[in-house]
Amino acid sequence: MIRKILIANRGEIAVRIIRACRDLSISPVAVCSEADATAQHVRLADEAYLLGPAPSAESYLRIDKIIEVAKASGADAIHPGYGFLAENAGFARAVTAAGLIFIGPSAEAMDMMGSKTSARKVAQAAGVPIVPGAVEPIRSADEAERIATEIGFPVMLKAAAGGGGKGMRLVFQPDELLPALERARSEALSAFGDDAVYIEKAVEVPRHIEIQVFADQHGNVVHLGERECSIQRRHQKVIEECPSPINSAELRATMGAAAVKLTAAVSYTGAGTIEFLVSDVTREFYFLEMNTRLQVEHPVTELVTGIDLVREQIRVASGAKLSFSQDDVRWNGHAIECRVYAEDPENNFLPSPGKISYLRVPCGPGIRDDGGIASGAEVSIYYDPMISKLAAWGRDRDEAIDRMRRALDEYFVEGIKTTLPFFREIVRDQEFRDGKLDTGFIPRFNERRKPADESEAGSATSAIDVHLDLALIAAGLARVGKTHQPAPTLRTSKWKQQARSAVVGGEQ
Amino acid sequence: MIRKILIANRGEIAVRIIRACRDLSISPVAVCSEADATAQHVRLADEAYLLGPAPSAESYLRIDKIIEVAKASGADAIHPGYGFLAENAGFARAVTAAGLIFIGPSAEAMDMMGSKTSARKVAQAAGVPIVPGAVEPIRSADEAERIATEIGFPVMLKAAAGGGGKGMRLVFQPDELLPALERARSEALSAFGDDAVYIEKAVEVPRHIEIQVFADQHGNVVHLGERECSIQRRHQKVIEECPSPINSAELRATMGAAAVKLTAAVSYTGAGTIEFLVSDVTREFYFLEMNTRLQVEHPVTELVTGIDLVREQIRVASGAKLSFSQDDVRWNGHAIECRVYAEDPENNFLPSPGKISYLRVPCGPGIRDDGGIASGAEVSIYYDPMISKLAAWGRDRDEAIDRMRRALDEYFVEGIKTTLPFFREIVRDQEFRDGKLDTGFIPRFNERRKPADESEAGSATSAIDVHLDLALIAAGLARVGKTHQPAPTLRTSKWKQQARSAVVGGEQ
Amino acid sequence: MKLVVTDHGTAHQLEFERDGHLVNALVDGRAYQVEVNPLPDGGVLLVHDGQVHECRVVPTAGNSVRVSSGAREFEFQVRDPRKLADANSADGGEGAAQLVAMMPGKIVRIMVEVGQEVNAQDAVLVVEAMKMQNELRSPRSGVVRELRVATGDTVNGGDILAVIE
Amino acid sequence: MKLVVTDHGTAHQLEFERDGHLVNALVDGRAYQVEVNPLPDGGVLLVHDGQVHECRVVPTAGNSVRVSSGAREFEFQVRDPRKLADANSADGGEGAAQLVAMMPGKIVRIMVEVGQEVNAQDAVLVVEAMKMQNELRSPRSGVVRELRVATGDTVNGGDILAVIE
Repeated sequence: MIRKILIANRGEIAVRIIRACRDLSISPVAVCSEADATAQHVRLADEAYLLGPAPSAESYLRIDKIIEVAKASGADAIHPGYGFLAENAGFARAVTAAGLIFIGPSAEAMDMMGSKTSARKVAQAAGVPIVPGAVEPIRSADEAERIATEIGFPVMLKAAAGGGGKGMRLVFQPDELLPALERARSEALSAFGDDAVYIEKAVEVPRHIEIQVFADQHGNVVHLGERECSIQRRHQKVIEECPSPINSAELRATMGAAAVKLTAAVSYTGAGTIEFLVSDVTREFYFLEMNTRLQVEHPVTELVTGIDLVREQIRVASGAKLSFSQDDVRWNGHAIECRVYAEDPENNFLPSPGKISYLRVPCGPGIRDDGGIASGAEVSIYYDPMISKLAAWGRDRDEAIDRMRRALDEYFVEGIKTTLPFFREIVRDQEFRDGKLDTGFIPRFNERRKPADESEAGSATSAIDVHLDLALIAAGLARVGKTHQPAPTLRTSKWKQQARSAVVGGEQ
Repeated sequence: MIRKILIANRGEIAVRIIRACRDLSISPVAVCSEADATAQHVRLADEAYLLGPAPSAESYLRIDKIIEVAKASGADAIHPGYGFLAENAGFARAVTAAGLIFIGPSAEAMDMMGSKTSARKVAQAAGVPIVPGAVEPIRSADEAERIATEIGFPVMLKAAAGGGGKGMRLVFQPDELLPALERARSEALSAFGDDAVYIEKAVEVPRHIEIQVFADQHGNVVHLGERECSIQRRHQKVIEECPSPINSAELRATMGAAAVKLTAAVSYTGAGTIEFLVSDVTREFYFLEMNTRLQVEHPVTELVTGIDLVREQIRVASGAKLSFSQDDVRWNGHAIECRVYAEDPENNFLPSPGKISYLRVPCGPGIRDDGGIASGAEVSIYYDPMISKLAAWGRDRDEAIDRMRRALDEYFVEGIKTTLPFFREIVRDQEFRDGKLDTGFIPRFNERRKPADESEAGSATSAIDVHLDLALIAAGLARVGKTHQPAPTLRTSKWKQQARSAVVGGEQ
Repeated sequence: MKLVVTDHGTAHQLEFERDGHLVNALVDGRAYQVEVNPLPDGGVLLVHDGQVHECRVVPTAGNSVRVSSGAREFEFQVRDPRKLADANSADGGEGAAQLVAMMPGKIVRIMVEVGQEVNAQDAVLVVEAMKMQNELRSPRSGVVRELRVATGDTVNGGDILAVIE
Repeated sequence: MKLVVTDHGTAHQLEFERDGHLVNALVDGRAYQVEVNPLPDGGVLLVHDGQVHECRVVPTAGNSVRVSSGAREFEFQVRDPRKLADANSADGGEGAAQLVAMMPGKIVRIMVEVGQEVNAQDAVLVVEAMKMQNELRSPRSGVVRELRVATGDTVNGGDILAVIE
């Protein structure tokens, strides 16, 4: 019986886990760094404890402090969220050794599946196809050159310990290989504390499709279908969907069966994700890696299957059987998620930390926003720049896109730059609406976008842009506003006259 | 083809309709009173026009002005929302006469079903059971006394023109009849501009269950299942659910068939709701009335069926066929809605208008909030005190209640009193969780509540209420705060010490 | 700092010292060490012994404040015993019972006349706001001494509508 | 009031008179009559010919402002022609190209030395923020005149990191 859970994370995922705790009448305990003393996850928790200064290494990655706090506060279990310590088998071991429940798979399963190289061996043994390449981390520059020549360029360098695009590099030519390797190792070390990098053949025009799996401690293993994650930038997912626009029940069943086989092979428990590369031409799929944790994009699966993955994680960790069987899983409608980042899309997606001076979060039918930040709060330079995940559900993909477009337009984040304008363009893009998704989508989209921008700028000189003119007036008013106090009442007769004259004017 | 819709309403329902317009790439036009110049529905619209001063009779009920604005702005259609002119056949006629599309049923269908007395005749003719009583409005005090004696007390007085509990009175004894009649007429006149009141037998221990119907202009009529609306206060719904906790597929099919028969009998088009009284003992049902418009509580049906009722209304009004057949309608999971009112539950639910100084709207899995107000805005004395509809969906009723409880606790409305604390108690009430709902629920709940309050107050003297003590400290700090500026940084080493000492202290 | 904070008639003795973000407080003799962090969107986060309390304090009338702490709400009167003004404003005159409008609205009916005798709970007048009619009843038995409104008047919350003695 | 508002290099002449909630404006000679209503949660609602524009203006640096109007965003420089200070702050020195940090972060690598010749788009240094490494490239061909940072330094957005001449 779990009565109190310490959440070893921050931001939107900590808030998400707090909500699941509340649903189950479990008391949530937050931890925070000095930069997060008034963060949303602290405000929504029952208890909160400081771990240390802002840098992750001194706070959210401090295994010793986290376990100390968990024991002191009387927590029964620890939920690691994603990122930080979520895929750290040492953490899972330390939690268990302290007599607490780790809400995730066993350290042994994490050891086997957490490292991509070892996971590839498991897949090979289970007969699940993998992308050609080496399964061991690269030990030397010579070895890197040898393997790359063997499997042929282009090749992909990947951090053995991590995901999320960090420590990942696509290399087209031999002379780019060694600099790329150095950069990949440096990023991997900084992100995961481990510079091991491996090499594999880069599949061209691939789709990234992943399967959500779930297993309990009683031997039940099921899959919850796929998520299409092909829209990536810097190897980082930016839009995810469930189902994939391919929407083939047969492919889902085949990939799902392969994912279940792998999951069962390592006696996995809890929520996990098996990532595949799928050829858009042949529909062949290759095992890429397993994420042994809750996935960022889990809401799209929740919206379509109706199953609360975090609630189920907690139930399974407390020893309960899965609350559903494979036959109970139904895919209803379509869901899309946009990851809203504090990045400037007009400036090569440079991080844009700072204070959010005004925030309007969209609501209404089919919309779910998983945020971790309040109006007035600071987006810190120390952590991932994701500020929220905006998800839309519809009866079909078109309706989901319609609703996403509306919600993106309703969303207001002032004070920092965000990727919202970028998403507003994508959901209006014909190729996106047609579901023609592969990992080359964003580069192609950026190509299409450029001429459109120029023609827009050109047309602005001929046609009058009233929006621009009104924005110019607003800027002028704000300048004067420093010395001018607007009248407090909104009910002037002048407004009335103006509105009436607008009506009358329109009639002529 | 509808390109622009004028929304003849305000508040959350105007916002809801604007969102549906956005989804369909239709331009939404708002109208407003002087009190609503910066209201949320104005801010979210493409265009906005002033109708007149704050009182409804001078603004939102001004048929002439609304049609003038619609024509001047180039709107193709008018959506009336609910309340105001939504069930005014004269308005529907005027809209059509102006060459615009009225998004709702024909004036003829409204004439037949809009008046409760005439609707009862239609039901009688169609063989749908009705509650015993007169089908004509009462013409005199003598007549009222004669009919009441005939059918026997208790009797119910109801406004012929309206709904929502206005102009409605339950009368237990003969000597209460005439004063109640006067009050009912006065309220009916004020709310609907029509003082016609009729009388019917009050069915004891009844459930209020309604069926959502939908019809297109091509003769297709379907139902979308029931909504349980038994939890009422002052004859006004406060919590609605889909499905009813009775959750009988057979009862749904029988009531649905009766509702479809009635809908077809008047060549109804668009969205409508057939209200029934259902005996909790015999499961017999009686036709009460038809609401010839979108219902306040439509979100629970949307959450469970996945069908966007407002989008469908617009499609059907533009001549399209229904986008689904009866067989396509599936009921998935369970949804509950709480109507959040600006009323003081500790003070006999007196209206509590005023400025909302701080607003935190809940989000997260399974939560949908349909609001019409922003932080800093004023809840006006001129209109209905509903500030939002909070809905929760779950795989089953228990999960929906768990999520509703969490969302209610997350909701923050400062500056005015709301019914949120009342709902927080209801979702924790055992009788509610057991689904024992009838129109007597609230009075019984209030009875159970009183002794609980007293015992809580009593125990406060023995056990220490840390929450109270901390609130006392907060009040003291606020008093001092007037002369004290808190330090701007949150990263003091003292906080660190404090948090650390809390951790260490807990270990001993 | 010493204050008396009254919660529904129960007076609590509050004493506290503020030192940056740390506050040492005594509530009826119970000691608390509380970390105080102002929130970026208003309100204050109190952390005591690890427990999180998000509090918002809104002044209502006179010395009265409404405090919300998470999902709980409190109504207090805060008095500084050293200040005379605080002590006096605690309650109004108590000789006669006043019928006060609880909210803004319009007087739609008056059931009594000046000089008329009324019993406690007798209906005195009806106020309409937000389309609901609310009957105001006499708080006590007595004689209607004053009627300060007429049918059709618009009133504000807090207005005295009638005096019953 | 007369102002010059520059949008990505294009200067617009803005002239307006405010009369309570009504503003009469000329933008490059185009006349607008605009109703101006401040919003309760910040920002302003402009209604022109019935069309609604919810605008928020945030100062960024110097005379620069960011204006969001619905889902559109603009960056302007606002100058009052009568004020000298405005004219001068429009642009910095233009003799040398400066490499400016676009965001706060940490310098993790420097690829050039003072005195070294670089081509436009050559990598100069790498800044890490939010766990992403970003390579800053030279805006022009020339010689590295100054390097104001060293590996391991923490920088703020707007800091000049290097000067290339």
